[in-house]
Amino acid sequence: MEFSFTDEQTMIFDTAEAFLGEVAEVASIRKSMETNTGYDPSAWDRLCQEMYWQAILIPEDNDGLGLGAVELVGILERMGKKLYNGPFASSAAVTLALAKWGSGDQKSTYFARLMAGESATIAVIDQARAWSAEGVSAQAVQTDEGLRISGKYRFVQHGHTANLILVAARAPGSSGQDGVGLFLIDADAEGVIRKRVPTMDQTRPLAEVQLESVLVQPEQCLGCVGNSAPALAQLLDIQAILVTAEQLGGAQASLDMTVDYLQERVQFGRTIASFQAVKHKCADMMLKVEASRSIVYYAACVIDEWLSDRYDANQLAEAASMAKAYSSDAFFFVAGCGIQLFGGVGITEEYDIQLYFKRAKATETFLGGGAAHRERVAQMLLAGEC
Amino acid sequence: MEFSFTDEQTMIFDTAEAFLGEVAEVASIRKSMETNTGYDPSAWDRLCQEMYWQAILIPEDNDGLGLGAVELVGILERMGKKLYNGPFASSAAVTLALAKWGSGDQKSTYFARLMAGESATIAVIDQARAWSAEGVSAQAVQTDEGLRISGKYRFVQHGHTANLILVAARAPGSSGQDGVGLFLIDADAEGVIRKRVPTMDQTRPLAEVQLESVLVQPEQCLGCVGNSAPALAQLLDIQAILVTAEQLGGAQASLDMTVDYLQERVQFGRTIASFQAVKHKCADMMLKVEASRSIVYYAACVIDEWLSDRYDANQLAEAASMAKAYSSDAFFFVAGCGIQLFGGVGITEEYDIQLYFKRAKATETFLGGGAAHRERVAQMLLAGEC
Amino acid sequence: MKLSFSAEDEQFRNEVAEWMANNLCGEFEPIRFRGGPGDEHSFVEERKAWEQKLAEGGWTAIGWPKEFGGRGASIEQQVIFNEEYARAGGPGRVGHIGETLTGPTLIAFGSEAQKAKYLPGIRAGKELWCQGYSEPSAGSDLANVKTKAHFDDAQGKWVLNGQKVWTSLAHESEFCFVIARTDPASKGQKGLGFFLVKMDQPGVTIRPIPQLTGTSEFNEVFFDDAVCDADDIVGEPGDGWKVAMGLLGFERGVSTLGQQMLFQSELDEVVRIAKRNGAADDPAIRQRLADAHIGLRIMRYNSMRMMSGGEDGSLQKEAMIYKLYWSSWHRNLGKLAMDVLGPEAELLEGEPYELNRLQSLFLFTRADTIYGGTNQIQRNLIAERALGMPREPRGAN
Amino acid sequence: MKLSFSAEDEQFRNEVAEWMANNLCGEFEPIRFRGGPGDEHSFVEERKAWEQKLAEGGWTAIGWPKEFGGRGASIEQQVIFNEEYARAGGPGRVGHIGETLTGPTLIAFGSEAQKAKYLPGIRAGKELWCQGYSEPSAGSDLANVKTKAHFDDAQGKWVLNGQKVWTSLAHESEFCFVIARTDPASKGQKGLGFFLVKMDQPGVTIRPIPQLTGTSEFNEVFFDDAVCDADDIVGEPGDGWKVAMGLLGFERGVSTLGQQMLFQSELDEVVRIAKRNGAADDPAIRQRLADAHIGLRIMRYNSMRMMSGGEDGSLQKEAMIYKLYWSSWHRNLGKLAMDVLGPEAELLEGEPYELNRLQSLFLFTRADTIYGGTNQIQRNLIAERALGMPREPRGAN
Repeated sequence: MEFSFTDEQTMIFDTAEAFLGEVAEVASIRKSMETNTGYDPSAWDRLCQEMYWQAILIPEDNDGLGLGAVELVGILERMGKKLYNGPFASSAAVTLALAKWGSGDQKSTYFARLMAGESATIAVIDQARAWSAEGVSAQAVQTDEGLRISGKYRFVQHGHTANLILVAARAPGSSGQDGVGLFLIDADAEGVIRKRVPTMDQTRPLAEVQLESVLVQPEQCLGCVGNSAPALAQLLDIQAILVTAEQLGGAQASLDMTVDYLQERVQFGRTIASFQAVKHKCADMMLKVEASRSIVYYAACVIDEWLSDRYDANQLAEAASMAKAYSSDAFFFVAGCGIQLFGGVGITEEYDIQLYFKRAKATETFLGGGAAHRERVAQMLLAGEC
Repeated sequence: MEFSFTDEQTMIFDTAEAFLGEVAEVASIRKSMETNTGYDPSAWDRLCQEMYWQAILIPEDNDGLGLGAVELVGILERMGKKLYNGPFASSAAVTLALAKWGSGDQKSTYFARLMAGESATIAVIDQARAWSAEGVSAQAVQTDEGLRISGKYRFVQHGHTANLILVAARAPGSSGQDGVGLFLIDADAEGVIRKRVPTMDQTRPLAEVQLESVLVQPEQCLGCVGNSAPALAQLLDIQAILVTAEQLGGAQASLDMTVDYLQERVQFGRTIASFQAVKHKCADMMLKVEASRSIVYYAACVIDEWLSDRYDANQLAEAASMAKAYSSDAFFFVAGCGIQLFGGVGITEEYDIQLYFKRAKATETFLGGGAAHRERVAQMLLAGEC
Repeated sequence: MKLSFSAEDEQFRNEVAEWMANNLCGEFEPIRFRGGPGDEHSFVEERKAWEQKLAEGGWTAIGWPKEFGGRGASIEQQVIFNEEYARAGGPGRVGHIGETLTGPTLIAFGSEAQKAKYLPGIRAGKELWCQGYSEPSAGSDLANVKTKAHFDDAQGKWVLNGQKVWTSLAHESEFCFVIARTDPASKGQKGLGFFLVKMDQPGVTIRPIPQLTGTSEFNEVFFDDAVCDADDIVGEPGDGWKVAMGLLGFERGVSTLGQQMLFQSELDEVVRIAKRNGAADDPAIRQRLADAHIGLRIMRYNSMRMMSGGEDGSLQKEAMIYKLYWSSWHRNLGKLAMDVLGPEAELLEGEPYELNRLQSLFLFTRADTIYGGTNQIQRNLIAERALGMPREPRGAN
Repeated sequence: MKLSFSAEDEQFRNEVAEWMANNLCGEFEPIRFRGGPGDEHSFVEERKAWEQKLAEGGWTAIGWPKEFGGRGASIEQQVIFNEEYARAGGPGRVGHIGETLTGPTLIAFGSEAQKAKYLPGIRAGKELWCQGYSEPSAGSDLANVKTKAHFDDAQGKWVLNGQKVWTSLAHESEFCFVIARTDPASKGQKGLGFFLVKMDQPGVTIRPIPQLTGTSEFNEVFFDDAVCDADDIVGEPGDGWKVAMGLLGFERGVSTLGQQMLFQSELDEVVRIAKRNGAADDPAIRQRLADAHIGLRIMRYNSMRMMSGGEDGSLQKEAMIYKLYWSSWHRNLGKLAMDVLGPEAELLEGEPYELNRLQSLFLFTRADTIYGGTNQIQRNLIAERALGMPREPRGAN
């Protein structure tokens, strides 16, 4: 047991901070969020070519970097700080899914594509309020040529630009935990229609993805078709933990920029930072940021344990729900306080704190908010599962 | 529509403040709470003889004062300020029940006894978590001599000293809303066994009351035997509103004594009151006290409207649940903040703020806490009933 | 203290309801329920026309004394008017600043000439007003006014220079009341004047402030040698702070009821959606819906107490909590609306940044706890004025 | 950063578990799970005996260097020890002040003679310590020390006069460390000394403070010409603040884990009762149970970060939030416990004021956010030291 970073990790994070400072300054984020892609493809290319971050979780055997979830989460935290808007988190989630459940062939095929700079994402639900197997409505119908998937997916991160989409679909007539499969779809396959949808948080592009009888071959099935509800739950948990890392970074940045502003801004002949009520609010913000940090890095460690089969799905679920519940609320609280402490300028388009606030709102709802995840923890707690 | 006090009301409240200042100073409350009765009977006698407050709600036709619920609530607020521990609120609730549902004979009989200084209380539940018709477990069995009531009641305010106990009991085999009756029992009737139980809040004596085949005659039945579940609900709502008046007073007193202490106590060379974070906490406390005042006096007005049949049970229920939910939480918040701002001495037995804190806790749970009453409001809201 | 209305008042209620039913229809149908906070930029022209329609019916400024064109309506009648106006879906009033702020201020502090010059236009719903209080370097420190006014003998006019900020409806308004420093050597609350300034003149420039909502309810207003007549100062030079504070007192009056009616319609919409999309089955959401309902009812009785209280305009305790209370309540409603919508809350109505009503509510309510005195300033005021705690010291600056 | 333990550490875990199983039984059976916060007055004699039993097994002061009788246990091993101690139901430690505060302080700042004189008694579980920090007129203003110490040449001893307050376990302790003013002309953090004072002497009077719980965990301690030897001052006269602050740093170390284990057992009880009495069916209670669980897990990882961090004793961010975090969490647990009990929470175990464990938790946790630096002081410290915001000015006094 060890709860501090290795020197290597610290070095990776310093590098990340420097690189993101170059390619993801707020001005360029603001510019790219108004483009069709919703992010800057050239920054993404540099990320893949110069940093090779897309290979962090890919084993060395597959020519990846063979690093772990702690490194991944540390980088995501720094992306969150910058509101980085490229398809990194969603690609990483797909990478983790492949690492856990991919066949040898799938790993070599898809890892190669990802390492070459292709991006990936996950598409699960259309109408449901909750992200879960129950919410899967797309259907995978067996035909002579193979399975054909039809259905609509919403809330798909970077779904309009991703090269690879990991989708959930169910056997006709099935419901609940039954009949669910996970499939790796090429975005340019026939029958894939997707469009970006306008979102309140402009830094987090979402898309609608429509599959119209898209053909999939057996080698595109991840794990066992029809039996993948547990895997889907774990996949969503993984994805949630990655979101919490970005939330942590966003919360930290919100706190930092707020304190900086308060130290400068003078009212009543004093810096605002000198008002005790303001100081105490900032102390509460910091408490939440640090507590969020503790649970997010714990969850990162759990991913590592889970990847090597030392922790089970329950432990992953508990970690994910704890981290998502706490970090969602913490980020929203911190960014909300940030706007308040900025005062009038906080609600102007010109200042950045409102972008963090919207990010907090968007990531809170995505994959379930605090109340939903606390209820899930309560169920485990009362069942003696945690 | 009018939302300020009349000159007469203001005069009554000033008199109340003065009288309670005489008979209910904290030292005498502390002394009486350690006696067997849990309150000072001589103060109660003076209250009945000099103030005649027990007659506030008794119509002038019955030789009462013929005043309304606003006067009652104003006095209860001031009692709450002093943590007054006599059987006033419970007696007033029984008085209201008689005024609403009592027959002419019942009114003349029982009003006369109450005006003579007898005290009364209400006994409803034993084990249930919620105060409601569903929770009534005592049974009223028809025999040749009349109904005989058996059962145990807990959480009975002043049950060990009250002369008159208004009890709920149900027909054998009935459940839920069915079969419930309300009965006026003499405390010295055969088969009535009662004892005071030790409580966390020492200023609010509670008792267990055991009825062992207590005989009741038809003239002791309030309203329609077997059909009194709606009346019971209204009775509990009335009682709840009276509790909120005491909560309001307790919250106001907690705020006042806290601010006084903060203005005196010096730390770091400044009065604690000069620290902005402390000021802001006090501002939040005051906001809750004033908001509580608004809803409590609204609820008082609703009692008046209900008494004269202009408002129905739904409107009473909404008012009671709104007031109880808000005032319970407000008092607990204010008294809790009070302890915190007093600092170390706040948790000593010597200082009074802890007594208010315990009162807040006790009254919060009594007749249902904030969450339960909010759920009730939600049901009405979603059903379009409010 | 009682809840029921007199028969006379109930008669008045019928009168209002009937007029609304007969007039808020036809060409005005589209503006029903529109133009509330965060929706202020909608249907401005139609709402201006509606303002005049109201005036024709005698329904503007009903609380003003009859001599100034009002009805001298009682508090009860004003409550009733607001209730019925809202019930009928009356749109957000574009004339509210003139009616509830400028008017009462002039009636209390203005000269006879000023009353004659400005009240009829307000009363007729033809002249809209905006307010020039906040300044960029002042923020919560309202008295830190840098805008200057000097009397130019040559022109015989006051000349104003400076900048105001957070001025809503600036581009729709005929006039602005401006607080400006008449004594250049003064500081803080001393040496200020309260001016009535025509917006349509070369010296006034309006720049909308793009907000997080993608809209621009607020503006910056620049005064570069803007002028007003010699007698367009309310009170004497140096009285500005007193007048301005009196005006803030009026802000907490009957006008709060109109606001609450809009809040009620927002809450109703949240409840409706919660019932439709299943959010109402979630016990945590139910708690918060109930909390919102209770909170709004309390706001109403806070207002009732405020209005029934002392007539000297002094701030009672219930008035001192009013801003902090409603802004916090409204902000919470915005968040609740989003949680009721769930993931859908993230999806906009359209490109490039078209918010639905609840999204707009959510984002815009973040301004509620800031403008008109931040929650922090409100808590200072409560602690210092209502609780008598020590004042926050000013810095050396 | 990783969660799994090494094989060697797992071996150590077995060793602890086995020793506990073999020793926390028989005469010690009644004290299992007892003596936590709010229960500190229970079984004191038995817990003193247990302390010596622990010492015999080599399980006191395991984190101290071997040269002082410790095991020089690694952080991992200390974590494991605390986990297994709690799992086995190890009672609240009466020796914790000596072990976690006095010991590390003497090891860091004490003379060789002091180490030789005091460490063995602590290590052996035979000499208990209490702390003399707070004073009645100081409260949160820790440096406002009025207790005086002067060196009496005739006796060759330090002579102390003054009063301390909020001293727990004073009547059970052999020694007290006392911060007192050695330079009568000094103020604030300057001119203080850190003294090691024997409690059993004529100059020391202990007066228990009756609390809202009906018990008296805290005491007032009066020093009237109390004495200690010439070499019972840690560091030099004037070093007292530095030593005291160092000691407060040690407070945030491994000892936090033992505390968390007690918290876990309290939470377990709340969950158990909620399941039994149906409170767990209430969705609002479920939310709060989950919140408590998450909060406690976070506390654990906060501690892990704190312990894994810099070894220079400097306070990292996670250490600065620790007190505010745990005290708030614990206070919330107390309230949750009451809400889980429902109306039953009001009924005591017996006359005159016998609280059950959860009632005691509820009332006693109101002290948690006050002693050892109120939540307000903690927020000051966080804002000023961790966030670099301006310091709160002292008054003129």
